[in-house]
Amino acid sequence: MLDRVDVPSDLNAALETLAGCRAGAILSGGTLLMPEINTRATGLTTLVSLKKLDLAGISVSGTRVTIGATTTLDAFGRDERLALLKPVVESIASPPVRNMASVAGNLFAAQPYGDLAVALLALDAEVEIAGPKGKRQAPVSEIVKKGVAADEIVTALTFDLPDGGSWFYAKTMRRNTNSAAIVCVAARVQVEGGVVKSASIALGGAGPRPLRVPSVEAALVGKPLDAESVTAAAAKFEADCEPFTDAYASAWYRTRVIPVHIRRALVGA
Amino acid sequence: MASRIVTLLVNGTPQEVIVRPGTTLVSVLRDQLELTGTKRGCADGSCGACSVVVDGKAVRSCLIPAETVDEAEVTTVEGITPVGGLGPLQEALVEGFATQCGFCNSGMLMVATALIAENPDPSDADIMRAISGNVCRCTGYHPIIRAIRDAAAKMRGAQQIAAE
Amino acid sequence: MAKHFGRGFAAVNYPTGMNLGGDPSQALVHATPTGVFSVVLSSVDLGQGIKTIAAQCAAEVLGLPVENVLVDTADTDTGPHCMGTFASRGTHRVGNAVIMAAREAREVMLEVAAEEMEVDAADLETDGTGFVKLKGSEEKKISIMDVALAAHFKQGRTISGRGMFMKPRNYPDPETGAMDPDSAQSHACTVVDVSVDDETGEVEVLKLQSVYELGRALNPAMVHQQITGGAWMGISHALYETTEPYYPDRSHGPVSFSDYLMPGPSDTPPVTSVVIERPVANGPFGGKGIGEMTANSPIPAIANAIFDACGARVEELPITPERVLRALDAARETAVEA
Amino acid sequence: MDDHIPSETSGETLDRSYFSDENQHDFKVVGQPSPRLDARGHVTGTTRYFEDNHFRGTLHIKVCRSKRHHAKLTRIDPAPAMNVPGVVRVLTAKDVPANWYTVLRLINVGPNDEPVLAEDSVRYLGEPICAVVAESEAAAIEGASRVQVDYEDLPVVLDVEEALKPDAQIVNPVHGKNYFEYEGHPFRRIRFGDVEKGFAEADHIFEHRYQSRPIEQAPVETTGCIVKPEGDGRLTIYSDTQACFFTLDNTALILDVPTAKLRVVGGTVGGGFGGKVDVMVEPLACIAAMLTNRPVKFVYDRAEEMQVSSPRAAERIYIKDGVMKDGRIVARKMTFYIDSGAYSRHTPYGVTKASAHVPGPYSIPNVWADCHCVYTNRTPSSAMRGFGVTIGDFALESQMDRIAKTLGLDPLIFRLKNAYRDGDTKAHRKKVEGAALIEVIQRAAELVGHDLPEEYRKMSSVKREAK
Repeated sequence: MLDRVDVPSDLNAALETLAGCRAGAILSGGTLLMPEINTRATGLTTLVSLKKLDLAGISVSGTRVTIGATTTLDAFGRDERLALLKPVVESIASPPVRNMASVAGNLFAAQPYGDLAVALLALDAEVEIAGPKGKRQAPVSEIVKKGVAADEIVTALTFDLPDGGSWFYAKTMRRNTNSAAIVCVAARVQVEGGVVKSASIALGGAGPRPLRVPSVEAALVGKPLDAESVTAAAAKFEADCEPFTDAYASAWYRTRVIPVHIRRALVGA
Repeated sequence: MASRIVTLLVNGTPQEVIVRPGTTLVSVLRDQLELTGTKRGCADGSCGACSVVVDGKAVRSCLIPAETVDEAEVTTVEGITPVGGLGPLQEALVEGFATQCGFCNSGMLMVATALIAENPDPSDADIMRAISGNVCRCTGYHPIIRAIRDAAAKMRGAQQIAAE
Repeated sequence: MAKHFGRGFAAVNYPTGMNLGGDPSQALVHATPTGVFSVVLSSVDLGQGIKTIAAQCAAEVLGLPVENVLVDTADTDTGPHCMGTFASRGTHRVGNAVIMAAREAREVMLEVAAEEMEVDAADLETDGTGFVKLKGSEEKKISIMDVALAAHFKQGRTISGRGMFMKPRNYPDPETGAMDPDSAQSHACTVVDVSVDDETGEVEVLKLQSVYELGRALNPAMVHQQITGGAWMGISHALYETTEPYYPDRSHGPVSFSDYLMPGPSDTPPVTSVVIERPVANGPFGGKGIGEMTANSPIPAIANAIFDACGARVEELPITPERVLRALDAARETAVEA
Repeated sequence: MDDHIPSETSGETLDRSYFSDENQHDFKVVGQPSPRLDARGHVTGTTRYFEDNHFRGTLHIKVCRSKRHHAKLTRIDPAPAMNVPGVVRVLTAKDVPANWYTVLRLINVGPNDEPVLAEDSVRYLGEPICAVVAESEAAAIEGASRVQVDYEDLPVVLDVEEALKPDAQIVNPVHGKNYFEYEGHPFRRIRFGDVEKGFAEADHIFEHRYQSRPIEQAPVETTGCIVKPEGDGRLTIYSDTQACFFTLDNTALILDVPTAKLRVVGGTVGGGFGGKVDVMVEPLACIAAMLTNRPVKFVYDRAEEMQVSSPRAAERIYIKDGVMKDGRIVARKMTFYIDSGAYSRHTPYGVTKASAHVPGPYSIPNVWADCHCVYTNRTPSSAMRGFGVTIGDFALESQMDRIAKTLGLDPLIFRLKNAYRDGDTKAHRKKVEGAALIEVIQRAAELVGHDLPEEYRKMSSVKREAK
């Protein structure tokens, strides 16, 4: 049971509270943690809200984007400079939840949720983390795999904004809106001289965490970005994926449609 | 266990409440302020019945520890009901036979209020997106969508008249 | 990839009430001193609208505008017994009980009015706007408020009535199943158009059109509420819902509206409905039940439309994309073998 | 998504041209779209649902539930829960005056086959074992998680046909077999005509299997109640039950108190769909209120509503039809396996309702149905909208479509050929009155522009054409 909810206005104070408490957790948007607290015995006694830490905000310098950890998905989706990524945000949950949920929180959503994390993985985003020993940076691939230490706080995310022609995103859902993913595909694919020069493809719904599909990426490089070569490359997804069963779909079904959705995401029908 | 005083501006009225750690906003509204128009249908944010408007944004009041919204401005269904009558959204739900059991209505209304405040001329698609997280088990949604659109049109008309 | 389009049909019937355990409901009606009528019940409104139907039935019998009728439900200290809200019984059972109670109250009301007007009660009628009047005359009338005041303070009578509906319990014959379990049957035919994506198994319901026969539509707007909401639930049952996705295995059971799948506001098509009426003699003004059945015919109509679209026969609910794909695979195998 | 414009394309029509000699009227209020009496309350948030009653000092109940599908309980230790600050009391089976019950005993359907709180065994995942009563919801949740329960697993029965095999593990010892017995028969029977003779005569036989899964009623308001002890020794139960007296009477039996001690206040419910006809929360809340003399609230959380409250039963249905070349169905045999879960609740009743629906709205001279109510180690099923019929209709109308498609018959004509009409005898021997299947099909054909030959447009439910 909770015996303390702190709303510090200073990052160091937040880190201190977190380090000093027996069973503490960070509360950002609350859309992942509060359902647990409301319905289960979590063992948590302290919540440290990031709300007043001034970690929200978006800055863009050239193509380099820095987003504060507590920026809401709603604020992300409204930023005209990030319009290219608006479909990612709008594919997540519903407006009232996006008004609360934070960008950093999405990195910790269990699959098949966490579509923004999938997109950030395709963008090779970097995560800025503050801890008792100071600040560090880590690639988003590491964070979605290992998380952060209990006494650390994610403070920001940075990534390079792709150009429109090289960015692909498609989330397949059981409902048109407000649904977790069957398969979520986010990709940055650069084409030069009629062939793929580089490909960075991330999937949601394809494993226990957002993952990249290096076998597919490798098979695509040097090939034209057309239905035939994408179909051939997508067929190699199994080497990199661990499709799972949940209430939405079975592993069998996800395995069956992952290559279809990779193809549809990259070259349409 | 340290209780705290939280100050809120609820439907225009300043309120001070003493909350135990982790008390959610829905609990403050319903159990302490006895504003029971806001409903509890889950405690995980997935039903939408507890939606209220906090500082201009529709949110789930069941997912908000009261300490984190100290000094916020909160609007509930009680706050959109004019004295002695109905607001345009409420009227449209009644006239359009868009209410059955009624349990989702408050949440729907608050989400729709926030939508129209921001987008006075929402398309059906905009409305469907806005209420996509609010479960209605009775109506099949279409009468609600229609009612929100009708209300928005009426509100635009009223604004135009006011402007003229 | 191809999208396939198809149309499916289904026609169904559905019982009103279920009296295999006895199925009674009661109502009490009384006038206040100023001629407002209170209908007292212990029936439950789940959103289907029994309060409104009870008021309409009472108002019709008493000859009053519906605004002059109050419905008080449900408190077991004050409300007479009602079996409950289930089995499409509310309108039929409670409606009948309210009509019976209102008739008894009406009789007293006309007697009181007759005494006030110094005419024979048999020559009086109500005009539906709140007056008791002499048949064939426009001038000779008395307001129901004045009738109630006279009853309360002058004549010393209670304008009240008791109503009851009970279809006695029926016991099925254990050998043959011979029984009389219900009071009437409502009917429906639903036509659904779908598209099926043959690579993903995804089904979209494009159009849903239904015709219902329910005796008498006591409140047509509320009938259409049931049809629209039921169509949505039918689509939901057909394509989305279960608490045990891997039944009979119990794993992966959903625990919230995030993982318990139902269509959202943008997942179902417009619903077109036509209602026809064949009043039933034992029903309130001929009405039968419609509450439950509206979710039924959409389900097989969707299954049949999917088959029509792509040759996939799915025999299991819900018809998930996976089941469509597996049925498509099976259909292809059968075609190859043939 | 942007293509959907519901308001433009949806339409609602009342068509009095069918049965016009029966349906004319001069009602003033009936037949009018009167505004709903409850609408203004709903949209202003002033409608009072049970949970809107607020009493100072209310205690909260959370239940410690079985983590196993089927097990012996070798130890239940509530002591650790009592150590949680705010926990007032832990109720066990010993606190329930008449622990074994079944809701339909009010209409003489028995035996009592379910405990309010588990005694020596649990028979489904989520079965209630103890009820923790606490000053706050959080303390009740914490307390329920701390109750120590030791299990000794027993074999699990989850498939309805496996359950009926002779050597199957018994799910519910009260029944001593994995099915509900109907007056000496292992299933509810319908026997009409000679179905085997019909099959022998038929030109075609169609035999198929259909399967559904459990479905949650999912009202937005979950099941719950608040019980308030009154000064006169009575208890007021604010409840969202679908049946006030049914809840009152069942609760009184479980509490072993005179019915005069209880008062149920309800009548305004945030959706039911059949999910609020079992009596699941009131007895425990009453016991807690009596033992503490405090108001007590017991409301299911969404997960309980989804996984512990009774769903619509899963059904497995086999249909065998004998059909003539011209499309007349001459024999229909249906076998239902309806999954009751570990206890009866309303399912034995639903099974009989299913049997009465056989063979659908068609006149078939030879009909046979065996309708099994089967016990398995899962959440007990109970009523839900269309109870006993909804899934049967899925099977029946899928079957009708298959026959039509296979024989190359128009799907509506095939149904019209077999449609029941006034004066026909149903399989359960009831004379058909007020039939209108033909007319809804005819009107639907018109609605969607599906051409029917004149002889089918002229058909009538009221009488058969002269041959």
